[in-house]
Amino acid sequence: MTFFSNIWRNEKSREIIVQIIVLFFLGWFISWLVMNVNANFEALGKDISFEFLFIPAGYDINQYLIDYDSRDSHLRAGIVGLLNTGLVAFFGIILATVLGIALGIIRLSKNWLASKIAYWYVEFTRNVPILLHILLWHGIIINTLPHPRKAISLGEVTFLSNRGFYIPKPLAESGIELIYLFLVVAIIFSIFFAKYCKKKQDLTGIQYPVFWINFSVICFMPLIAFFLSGMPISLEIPALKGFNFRGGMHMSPELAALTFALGIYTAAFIAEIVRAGILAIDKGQTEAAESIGLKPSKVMNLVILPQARRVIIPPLTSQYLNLTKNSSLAIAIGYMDLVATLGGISLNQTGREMETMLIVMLIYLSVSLSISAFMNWYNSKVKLVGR
Amino acid sequence: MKKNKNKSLKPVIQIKEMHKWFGNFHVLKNITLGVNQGERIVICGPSGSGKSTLIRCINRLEVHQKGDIIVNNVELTGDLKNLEAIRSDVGMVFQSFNLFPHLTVLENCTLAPIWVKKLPKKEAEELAMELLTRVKIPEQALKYPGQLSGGQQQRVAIARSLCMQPKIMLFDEPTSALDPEMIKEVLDTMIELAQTGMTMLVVTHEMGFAKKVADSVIFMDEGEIIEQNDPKNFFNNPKNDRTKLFLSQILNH
Amino acid sequence: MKTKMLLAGVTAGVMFAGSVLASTLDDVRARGKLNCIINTGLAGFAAPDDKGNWTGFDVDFCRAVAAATLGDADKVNYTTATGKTRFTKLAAGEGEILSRNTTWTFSRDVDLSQTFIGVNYYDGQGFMVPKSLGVKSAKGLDGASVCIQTGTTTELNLAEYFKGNNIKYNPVPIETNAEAQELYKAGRCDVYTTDASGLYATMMSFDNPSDHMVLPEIVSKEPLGPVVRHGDDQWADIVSWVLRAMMAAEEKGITSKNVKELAAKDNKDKEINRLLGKDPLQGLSKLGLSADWAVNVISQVGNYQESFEKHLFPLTIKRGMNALYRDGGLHYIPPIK
Amino acid sequence: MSEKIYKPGSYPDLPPPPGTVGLYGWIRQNLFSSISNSSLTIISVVLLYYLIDGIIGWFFLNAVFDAESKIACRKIDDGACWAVITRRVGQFVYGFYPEAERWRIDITFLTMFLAFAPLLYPDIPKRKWLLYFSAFYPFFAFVLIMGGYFGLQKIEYSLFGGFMLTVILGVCGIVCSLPLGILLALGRQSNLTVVKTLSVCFIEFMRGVPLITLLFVASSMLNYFLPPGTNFSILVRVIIMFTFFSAAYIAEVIRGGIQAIPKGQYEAADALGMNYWQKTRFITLPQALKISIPGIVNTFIGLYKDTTLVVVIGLLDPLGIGRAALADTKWNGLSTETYLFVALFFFVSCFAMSRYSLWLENKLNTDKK
Repeated sequence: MTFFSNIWRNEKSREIIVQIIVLFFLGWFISWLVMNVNANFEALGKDISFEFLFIPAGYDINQYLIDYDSRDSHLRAGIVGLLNTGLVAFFGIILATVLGIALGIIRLSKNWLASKIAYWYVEFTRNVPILLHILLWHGIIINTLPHPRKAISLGEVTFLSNRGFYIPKPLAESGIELIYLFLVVAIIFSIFFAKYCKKKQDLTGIQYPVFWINFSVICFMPLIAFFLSGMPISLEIPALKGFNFRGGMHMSPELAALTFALGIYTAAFIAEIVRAGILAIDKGQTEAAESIGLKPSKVMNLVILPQARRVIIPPLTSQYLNLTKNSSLAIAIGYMDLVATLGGISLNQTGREMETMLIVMLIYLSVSLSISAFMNWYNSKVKLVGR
Repeated sequence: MKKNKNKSLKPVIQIKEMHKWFGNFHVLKNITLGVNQGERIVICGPSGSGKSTLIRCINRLEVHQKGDIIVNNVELTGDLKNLEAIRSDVGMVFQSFNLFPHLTVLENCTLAPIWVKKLPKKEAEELAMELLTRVKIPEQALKYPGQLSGGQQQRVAIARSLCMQPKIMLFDEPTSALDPEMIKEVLDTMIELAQTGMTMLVVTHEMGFAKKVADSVIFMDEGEIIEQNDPKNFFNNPKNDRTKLFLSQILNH
Repeated sequence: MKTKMLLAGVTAGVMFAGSVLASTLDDVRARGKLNCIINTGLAGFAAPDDKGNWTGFDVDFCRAVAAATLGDADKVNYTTATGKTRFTKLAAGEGEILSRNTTWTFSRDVDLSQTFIGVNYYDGQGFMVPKSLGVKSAKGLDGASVCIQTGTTTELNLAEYFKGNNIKYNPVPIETNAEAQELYKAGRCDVYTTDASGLYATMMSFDNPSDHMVLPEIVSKEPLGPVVRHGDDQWADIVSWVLRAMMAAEEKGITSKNVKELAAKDNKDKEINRLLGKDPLQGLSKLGLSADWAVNVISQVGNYQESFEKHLFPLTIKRGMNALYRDGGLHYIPPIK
Repeated sequence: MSEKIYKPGSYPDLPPPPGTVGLYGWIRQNLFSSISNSSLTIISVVLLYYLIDGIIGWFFLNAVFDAESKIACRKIDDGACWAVITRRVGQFVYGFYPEAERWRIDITFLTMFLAFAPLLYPDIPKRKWLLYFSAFYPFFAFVLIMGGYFGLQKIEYSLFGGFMLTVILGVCGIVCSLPLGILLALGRQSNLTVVKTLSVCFIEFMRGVPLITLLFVASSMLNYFLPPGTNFSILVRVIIMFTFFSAAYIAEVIRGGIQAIPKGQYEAADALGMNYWQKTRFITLPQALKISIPGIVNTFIGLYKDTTLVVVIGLLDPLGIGRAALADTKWNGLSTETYLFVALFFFVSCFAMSRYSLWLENKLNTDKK
């Protein structure tokens, strides 16, 4: 008896006992779940098997980044969906970042009117559910843009219609290698030039407009190569054939609506993050920087932004993550992302709810875990050294 | 001030060959110290010398890794019952007061007596008012800590510890966070407390206080007890060079 | 203090809806209501009117089962489901019947462990196009954008048909009929494909139905019918005989108007007597139904023809395959003996 | 130059230079302080003009507020056809809840504000009495909405819909997730490795997957994990999922609050001899929760907006009601009006809540001094 009471009274052994009890209950709970699943599956005559992944999916997908045909497997359909998720997340993140930073800066502008407009824009967008944004944008695109036969054309090469946006597609011909080569050379040159200038400045104090020089080198070198090698890029121009445009690059209305909705919705949050990040920098920092004679642009670049970045990037990353997760609402307008293919039609055709949802969840989970791992790494890297 | 000569020689704190590390850093080295009931000990030393850590080990806010600490005949180990007993016998006052900002002054004082000592609420409140009167701020009882000055807050913190009716009081630089004009009111409270015969361990740089109250002064440096002496000898003819250097630095500015 | 209140909230939040250990019929009787899973909105089959009452051909069948089991056709709770969620909702016990234009296929019957109790509507997948498109046959749809309602057999039929005819198309998958309609009308797709009944229903909802046409090709067999869970034969029998009773009533000329009168007198046709409870029907007690079950169904809901005319004629759907066998259709009712 | 002796207060107050105060000064400073600023102002004004011009016409001037059907609407004018809303406003608010019983919902929601007031406004008079009411409110609301007791007609879950469903899902979700979130936050801060790992796994899982997949699980798979024969209504299953989902987010918010508490607070409590649960109850939670309230409100706003996702699994929230209305032959094709109306509803309620959260944040900031 005293032995047990001694164990219980000791700090360390009490911790261990509590943990063992927790583990025991956890094990019991999990086995209870497994037993239930077994019993239910037996009653329904179901089993758990991933073989369905390798049988033909049987359905078509309207947008695929890798070759896909209705005779390909469910697995491949899932991969097509995953790539589509990645695509819309990529576009959405670019749009959200650009728009969000612009809005955040306008919110801080000294111009009362512009700042108010940005304020109301942010409030309107972020207080309306993302699903409604998606549906509204989809509705606007398909209801206001014309039928392909009456498509709005920009210079007869780019077309807007309710079937989406068509732009010319660059096609590589022989001789394209020279352009790649020049591009690589330009990039290598820029890196060395930047290093050289940094060294030069450290030694002599002379400053060069490094950014502009490198920018023009990277832009013009491939352009020169393009003409030197006899213009080896041709454009495939979309043309109306039968019911739709064919050829060129195509952005479907669903992809466009999803990109706009996700981008615009997330931009509202990013704007707030950017604003808060800049405001979080103590006013004394600006005053101190100005008092040692730095120009306003240098104050921003050398003092405010490096500090604001530290505040901004972690919440920004979680917004990117939210955007990616929200892209799963694609299912509402028929964009074929991961949830709509593997977790939608495949699930429905095969009746394998357990297996498909497990795969879908694990994929999202691994994406978000790797992003938070990155974020932790970044945080520890930029953490202010303090006592 | 007249020193209390008739102290019993009953030891209340015994520390034997105690060591402590923070990671690889050896903060306390071979500390041996005995404190008798009613004794007042002042601990001083340069910052980072381990003096705070030492007194925090006495109520196990820090866990020592080697050696023994015996408080009130109870050894400090992982045993939770012993720990509870020791903690309700040892009061502590912190540099940054650590009052609970969401509770009133009175609630700060009655929280632990009610929940740890299981006193009836009425009794606890009476006791608290009595002690608040003793530290001369009974009229602030219903205010929140945020509404008080630093000196007042520290006096509340002392009253809060006393409400547990401790046998030993630990003070961890109680005046370092205060504006100069408030230091006196806190020191006065502590001197009054000393007159009641409370066993006290005080980490402080207030040498005036040490001269006036202390039975013995300990000088620590780099985790070791360098010198222990009665205040007269400690200030007038310190034996160790490091003590001399330290005293010359803090007394001659 | 606060935590305590919140805990109280949790207790209130945990609400059990009873268990289904008893037989389905006992469950329904104990509850006093039938739970029926229907479409989220398909004109003619299931759609709420402005007052919030669900009406339609599929809804009528739910009402008929409620009339037979509970004696009151209004004692139905409707649960809506999309094409994707309907089977899981049925399996999860959210309804006793799935009455949502569901195609009877092998794998659904066998692999998904459900019981199809009969066919109440013979259908087939067709294509609707605007007349202005100038297409006369599904073979001329090369390169078209096709709106498909997902969660059905439709996308498989379509892929198979177009693949077989070597036609390229651009699928636009849609969750519900309402959305598909929107997209088709907005010109997002050139073609809308689903069961022909759905196409007619959709077409009739347009401002100018005559501007659109259903192409002659029917690319699949879609026998639609109510579904129940595997494992309760008594319940499956009840549901399937309610359906047959409605059709038998049409065959025998029993309508909601004359059913009371026929039930009161002794008819020459003994089958009418048995159906309406005048003469004993062997084994009826095994089903757990009262003798006047069919009277309740017919008087409160009507026979098959009445339901069809009320809900589907306005959509210009003809009886066609859905006529009784004697009228050249496919509905052939086993004898009520 | 005669020497002037300066006496404090003898110098007169002069008016400020012209053009720096008053309306004119304000306009000059805030709209036309520089060339770039002025051009920004002009661009904004032009943008606003076109926006407002187009919107007002479509929304109000050319809009039709009541008509038999969409066709009837179009015969009257070519703006928005709000008749789809006005004709079905009852459905949008109450779903299919029987018309004769709708007063029960009205009372429940009106008293809800009374129940929440003492929690949301700490300075409210008679707070203590109101708190008793808040504690009692869940039972009150449950009985009133569901019926079946005290002679109230029993109402089935499947009749719930519209904004009422949104509010029920949101409020139940947040109320149930708070205690769970608190436990998870404490678990994540715990010294016990097992407890900590479990909490972290749960939180990261819930935050890592899209809500829509959790709703699929609720609608199609939750029953597989329960003993055969257990049958929850879909509403309860969805609330369970919402609870888990927002508990993970709330746990992170509260963890932030816990981490903001200075270490000295725990040391003081330790020195007074308090044990873990006493520290948690008297020191950690009161302080952490107070700091976290704005974050919790923001989580609630997110959850509230996310309730629209239930339309994907076939529940009839306002969006679902709207889509059902669009399926009606009479109203087919009025999606913009329907969606905008629902969007407006969400905007108004979420904006109000975010203003509250902002007010609270400012109040807490001033409290801290």
